[in-house]
Amino acid sequence: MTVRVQTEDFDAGREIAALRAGDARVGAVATFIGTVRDGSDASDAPKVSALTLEHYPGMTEKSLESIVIEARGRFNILDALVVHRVGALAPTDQIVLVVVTSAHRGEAFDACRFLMDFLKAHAPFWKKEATSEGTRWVDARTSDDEAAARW
Amino acid sequence: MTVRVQTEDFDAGREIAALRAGDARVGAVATFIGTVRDGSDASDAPKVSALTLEHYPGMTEKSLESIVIEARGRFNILDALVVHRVGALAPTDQIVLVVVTSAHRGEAFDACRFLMDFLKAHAPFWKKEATSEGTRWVDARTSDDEAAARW
Amino acid sequence: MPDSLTPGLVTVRLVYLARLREAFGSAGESLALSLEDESSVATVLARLRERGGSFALELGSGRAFRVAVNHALVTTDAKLRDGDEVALFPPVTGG
Amino acid sequence: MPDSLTPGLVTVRLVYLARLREAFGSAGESLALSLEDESSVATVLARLRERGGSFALELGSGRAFRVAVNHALVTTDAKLRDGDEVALFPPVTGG
Repeated sequence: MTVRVQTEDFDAGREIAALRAGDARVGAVATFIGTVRDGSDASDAPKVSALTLEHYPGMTEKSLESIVIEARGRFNILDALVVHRVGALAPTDQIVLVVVTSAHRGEAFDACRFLMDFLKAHAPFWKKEATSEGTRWVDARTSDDEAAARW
Repeated sequence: MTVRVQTEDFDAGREIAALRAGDARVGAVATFIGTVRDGSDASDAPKVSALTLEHYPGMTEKSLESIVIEARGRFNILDALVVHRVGALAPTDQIVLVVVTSAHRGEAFDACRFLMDFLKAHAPFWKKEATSEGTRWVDARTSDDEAAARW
Repeated sequence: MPDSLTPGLVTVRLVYLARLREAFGSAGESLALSLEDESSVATVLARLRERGGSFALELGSGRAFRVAVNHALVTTDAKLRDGDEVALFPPVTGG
Repeated sequence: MPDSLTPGLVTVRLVYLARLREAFGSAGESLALSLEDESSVATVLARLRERGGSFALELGSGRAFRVAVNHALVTTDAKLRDGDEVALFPPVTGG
């Protein structure tokens, strides 16, 4: 079980390969990657040109670790990895990676989704968008709290 | 939307990167990889030393394409990829890759899981395991039909 | 409407896959349905079961198998036309 | 049990993050709770609101914000001990 907060990009293929390497108990690997949208398709709002990810150093890793421990308690999984980037990002950049290995797909899917839902609702990250009209802090989505409350 | 049946291994990282390349509408990428378990942790059965994947050429691609079309109709997704290997495999080898891109994570997770559930229940592939005691065709799991019936 | 473009003559291509191919000792064969036969999957299955042996065993009641006609899954009441490809196979186990 | 290892003196480290850091024009500060104060998060919030301006606005009733003490999310009735780190921040938007 590993969590990392980093400014550098991640290589999803390499992370997946490392997490399941040599483990013949693994039959299922569920992966989620969150990426920066420019928002130009979704609304009349001006296009996002850049995104800054701020976090709360010290709390962030603890928060992610406690979410992974919670997932391990709820689901029969073999291993899990969470990588979250911070700092300056651009549209199409990768933001977050969650990888879960398990024997069967149901547990891998459930745990991966649980990790994302809890991360979205509880981990101390904040997004600030830059557009041609200036910068603004992204508002939290009620749907993210609802997604976490489902579990 | 792409489906492929192939004997060669796949590079999940490269496939994910290609599917979302340059598309700033994508905010979520859900990926599933199925891998060969040796079964040594799960039962008293002898350890699986090799797996042969047989399919029904001609029907396989059509079946996968119809499953992808069904997913596209049910979920608000941007793109999807299904790669399934056939032929001789060994424990820890990759069998199947499903990647789905969408604006938001809910649809990506749902579509990815739907694709796997339908592939497991409907796509014409058959596994034959080799152990120290000989070879045997893998029995279909009732849970796979139940998983597909949920949708 | 005729079930076949050549009325009265329906020859189908049978394909056996996976465990059924091994049990039957064959990857497939051509089967001509006679004039008095109804041209349906059920007719094909009845003709195969008449052979006894592994055909009667594997296609017997209570055995799980699937049928596809021209690469689409069907039920046993599906009608057949001349030249159809009829595949018989066990429940699938991919993924 | 005392709420503090140094009875009667509770100094906490406040941390302001994201939109709140910008609104307050500060990344944080030290705050000493006086002897007559109850040492809880609610007390800290009341002291900050008394300043008016962006503190009263951002921490006002009906405004969504979160509080963590020593890196764990808490509710406003959480008690504080000397040296605690109390972070105030908007609802999170990562992932």
